[in-house]
Amino acid sequence: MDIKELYKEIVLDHGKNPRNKKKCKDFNQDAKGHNPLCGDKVHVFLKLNQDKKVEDISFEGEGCAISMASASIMTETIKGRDFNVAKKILEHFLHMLKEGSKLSINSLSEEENIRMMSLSGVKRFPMRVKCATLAWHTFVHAAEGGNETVNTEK
Amino acid sequence: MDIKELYKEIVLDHGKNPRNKKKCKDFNQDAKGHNPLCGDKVHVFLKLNQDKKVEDISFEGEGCAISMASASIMTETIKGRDFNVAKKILEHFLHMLKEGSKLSINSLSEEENIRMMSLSGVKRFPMRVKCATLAWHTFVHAAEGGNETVNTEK
Amino acid sequence: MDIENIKSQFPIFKNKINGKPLIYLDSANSSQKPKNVIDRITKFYSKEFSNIGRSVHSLAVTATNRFEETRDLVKKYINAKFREEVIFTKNATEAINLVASSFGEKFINKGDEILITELEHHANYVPWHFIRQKKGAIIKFAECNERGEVDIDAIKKLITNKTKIIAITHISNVTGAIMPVKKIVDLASEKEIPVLVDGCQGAPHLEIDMQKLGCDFYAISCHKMYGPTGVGILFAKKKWADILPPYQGGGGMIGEVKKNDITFSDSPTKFEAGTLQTAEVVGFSESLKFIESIGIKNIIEHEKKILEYALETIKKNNSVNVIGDPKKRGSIISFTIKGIHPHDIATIFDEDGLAIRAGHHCCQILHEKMGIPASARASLGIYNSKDDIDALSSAIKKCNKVFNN
Amino acid sequence: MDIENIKSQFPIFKNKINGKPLIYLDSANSSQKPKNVIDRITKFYSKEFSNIGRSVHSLAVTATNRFEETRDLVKKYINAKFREEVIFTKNATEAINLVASSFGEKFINKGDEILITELEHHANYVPWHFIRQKKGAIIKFAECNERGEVDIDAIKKLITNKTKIIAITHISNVTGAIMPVKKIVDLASEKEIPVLVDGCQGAPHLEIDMQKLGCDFYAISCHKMYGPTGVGILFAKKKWADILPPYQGGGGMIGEVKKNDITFSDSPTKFEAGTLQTAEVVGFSESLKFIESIGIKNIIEHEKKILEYALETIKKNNSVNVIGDPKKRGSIISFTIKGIHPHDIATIFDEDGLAIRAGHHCCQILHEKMGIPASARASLGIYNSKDDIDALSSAIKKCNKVFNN
Ligand SMILES: Cc1ncc(COP(=O)(O)O)c(C=O)c1O
Ligand SMILES: Cc1ncc(COP(=O)(O)O)c(C=O)c1O
Repeated sequence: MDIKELYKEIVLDHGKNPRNKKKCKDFNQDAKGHNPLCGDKVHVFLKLNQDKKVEDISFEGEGCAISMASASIMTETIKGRDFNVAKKILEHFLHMLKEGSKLSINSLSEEENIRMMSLSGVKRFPMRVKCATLAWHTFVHAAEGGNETVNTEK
Repeated sequence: MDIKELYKEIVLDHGKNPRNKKKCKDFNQDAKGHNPLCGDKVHVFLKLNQDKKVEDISFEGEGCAISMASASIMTETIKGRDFNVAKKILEHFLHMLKEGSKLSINSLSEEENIRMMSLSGVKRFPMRVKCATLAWHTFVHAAEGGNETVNTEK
Repeated sequence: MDIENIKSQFPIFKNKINGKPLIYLDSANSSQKPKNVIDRITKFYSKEFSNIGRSVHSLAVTATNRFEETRDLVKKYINAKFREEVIFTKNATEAINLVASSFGEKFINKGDEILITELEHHANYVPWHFIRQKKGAIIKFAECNERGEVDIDAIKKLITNKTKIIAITHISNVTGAIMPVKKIVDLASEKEIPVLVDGCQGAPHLEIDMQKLGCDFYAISCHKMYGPTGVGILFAKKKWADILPPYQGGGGMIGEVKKNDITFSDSPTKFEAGTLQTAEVVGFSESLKFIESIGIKNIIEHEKKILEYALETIKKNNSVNVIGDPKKRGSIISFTIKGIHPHDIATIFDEDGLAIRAGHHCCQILHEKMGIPASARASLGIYNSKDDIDALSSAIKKCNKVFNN
Repeated sequence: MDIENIKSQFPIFKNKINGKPLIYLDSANSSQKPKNVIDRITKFYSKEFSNIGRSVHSLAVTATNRFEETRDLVKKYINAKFREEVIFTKNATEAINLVASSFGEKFINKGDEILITELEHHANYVPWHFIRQKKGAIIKFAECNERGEVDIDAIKKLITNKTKIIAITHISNVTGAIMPVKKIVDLASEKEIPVLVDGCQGAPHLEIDMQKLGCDFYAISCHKMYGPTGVGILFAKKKWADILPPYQGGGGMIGEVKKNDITFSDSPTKFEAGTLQTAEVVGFSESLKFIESIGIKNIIEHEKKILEYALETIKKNNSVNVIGDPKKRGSIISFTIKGIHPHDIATIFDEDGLAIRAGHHCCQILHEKMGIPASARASLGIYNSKDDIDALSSAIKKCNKVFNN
């Protein structure tokens, strides 16, 4: 197995040119996430409407390619979807990272599934799982209105 | 080698019936000694005249047979002698405990030498050396007018 | 149970002491180590060593996993609810110092009372003494009765509105008394007073279930549990682990570090500053496996049998005075022999390869209470057999012989 | 020097990492352990184990002697004047916490100043932060220059009449800068300000002579000196060891224990509460013997050669930015690669069996100053050769490849 399994084209692309990396206008909820062991940081901004639909989502932060790509892919995947659907997607995503299984989430297009699956290589790199999940946990935290910083060492 | 090498008749006798175990009258100097690891304690009382001759010496305390015997033998050996002579005797005594050598201190009678030598078995029992020397160090401390408790852990 | 087989797992017993086979009756001081524990340490250093939690490379990942797996094993073994409740320290002494310092700084003030007992080991008194000095607090000592126990009433009558914590031993390391911890916890929780249990003698010899005991803190000494030196464990209920301030500062336990302020991570990391006792903790996982391979119930049963035989045997000797007569006794018997100082006893025993402990066993308060400066103590481990007790009995007779003719 | 022979004494290098031979460039984090150290621990547990200083039996006597002999070896190795100056702790972090707590409680008051540097590891900042909080003291940070050093003037200009202690690292664990400790001590002693040196990176890589350095405190991390985990050393000048109050309370460190008061023994016992890291300390005696068998001068020379080769080699790669350019550098090189996060570097390196560290290396203040969240760090031990550096160089190229095409 090759290191390229971890750093797939899609991951590198999103790592280098993260989408939605800014403070989105009119966000009404946000949360910070921090991995104290390696210093990765994200700040997720969310515009959630009354029906809990994610009208807009963006992030700021700094970290490794995996964490930036994961945040970027997350924003692209979640924008426009219901919070409940997003949580389901996260579940599948976590399962994939843990089991290395394939993704075929019904609510996602094939392209979206493939994009998410680009991170499946993380399974073989246990120390990097936190990099891949930080943005996601921070998103949930933001949506649920938490105040404290998400800390991966919790 | 037998445990009897340590617990010679003379030692057991002095251990069970320590001589000069009391507070001697008219003492003008005293000092306490303590071995915190095993709890042995002695309190040495001294009547030292202006020429630094030990006119009287006694002790109180509690501890193992070795420490009591050593204190008892010390008082018998030192009483009536000059402090400087006593310090020389102590040097020989320490050397004996360390090297297991024979004692033949000129200033002592043959009987006194033999009595001191009854403690030579301690050499083989390093953990017990402090028991055998506590009273002696405390005596020196008393004679030199020290205030603090002699602590074998120093 | 096949004790010979169990004993054969401990390399130390292959050695001779003064030409005699080793008879080890000093496990309350520190237990011997089975081969699987020793081998685990060797393997860790030879094949897996790296500093944990800090690097991304494979060795570090493996080492971190082995370390954290041990935390999970401990959590399971003591039946803690959360892994955040299991904090590794260097020994039980540090575990108690941590609580005395972190809890004491935050919750104990001038005039407040700390309730301990006359049975306590210095490790469960000196740290509270520091807080007494710093804060102007008061330490109350629940009285020990003639049986060498502290009964629940002795504790009850000292509880006041000022009592901020109760700190008690699980098993006295001198009289062997097993304390009514559950009852004390129930009593204390009526008044919402936290209870710290010094489990040094409890953990190796009893079933340890944090849910059943219900205590707030429990301190464990791994080297008394067939484990390596250099590791202790503090169990701290999540509600305390969450709010207590950190104890030592350094790498690993921080959140964000700025020039004017510092935030900290959560438990257990918050309490584990600097490079940990990695190899020792990993080695300890094998101690738990060793204990579980025999079964703590079987260990208790075996030790009970040997203990009863020992009490019966040595009480037959009129010169022996066994200290205390607790209704429930752990694997410890302290005693004196008429006219012979405990240090002399230990030296004479040693000549026969028999290792016991003599002294005040870090319990000066208790010894003063009993009016003796020191005692001799025989304590059991899983490797002891009735033969060891017979040897003890002969050695006592030898002491009498050496001293009385 | 025959590095292959030296390397062969470290069992870990017989293992494969991801199918590749291990190349270990993470010794500043923790060094690997030679066979004699591992074997000593095994032997201690298998043939000599007992709790020390407490029992009279033969095993305890032997164990105590082995333990105290190690103290003598350390005393000699660091050229301390008195054995009371050598205190065993669980790690260097604890050593610094001990000083911050004992010295701080006694001598630091509201408005007093603690002088540290921007280079300090969290272990030499967080403990002082605790005292800052408790006492209302002030921490001043001597500035780090562009070379990644703190020069003497940066320290000089911060010294005031309120400065109570200066706490500095011997070698920065990020930039590798060797600090002018002797000069700082001379400066400080004019004003009678004690100096604590965090010697974690100094002790394994420099000649350590307490008489020449003249510092008041020196903290050592044994696991970075080819020693076991779970042991650190605090050197404390006798004048301080004598007067500082104890740090942790428990068995062994007491004089007399009464219900209303407690007296303590003298150093080092005063500072060593509870059951110590017996096996680890005894094992460390073999680390010192290992170092002495090679000779610290030879180690320094060898590491210098490799370090220079490494600097030269990796600077050739334009994508690499080496952090700091100190005039005197210890065995450490931290760097970044353009466009690639240090964690990604470490992961890619690991695929080739190359272990380095990525992160802030417990130096957030310094990283913030340099404007980077993290860096990659390669650090040397006696077992490293030019081949390892060539591997490092190829691995850097591989990173560029993975990320840039
Ligand atoms: C400069 C420096 N100080 C302090 C420490 C902490 O040492 P330890 O983890 O052994 O307590 C380290 C190593 O992590 C270090 O490099
Ligand atoms: C009851 C009790 N508490 C505390 C301790 C201290 O444990 P440690 O030395 O592991 O810190 C001991 C053992 O020495 C003990 O028996």
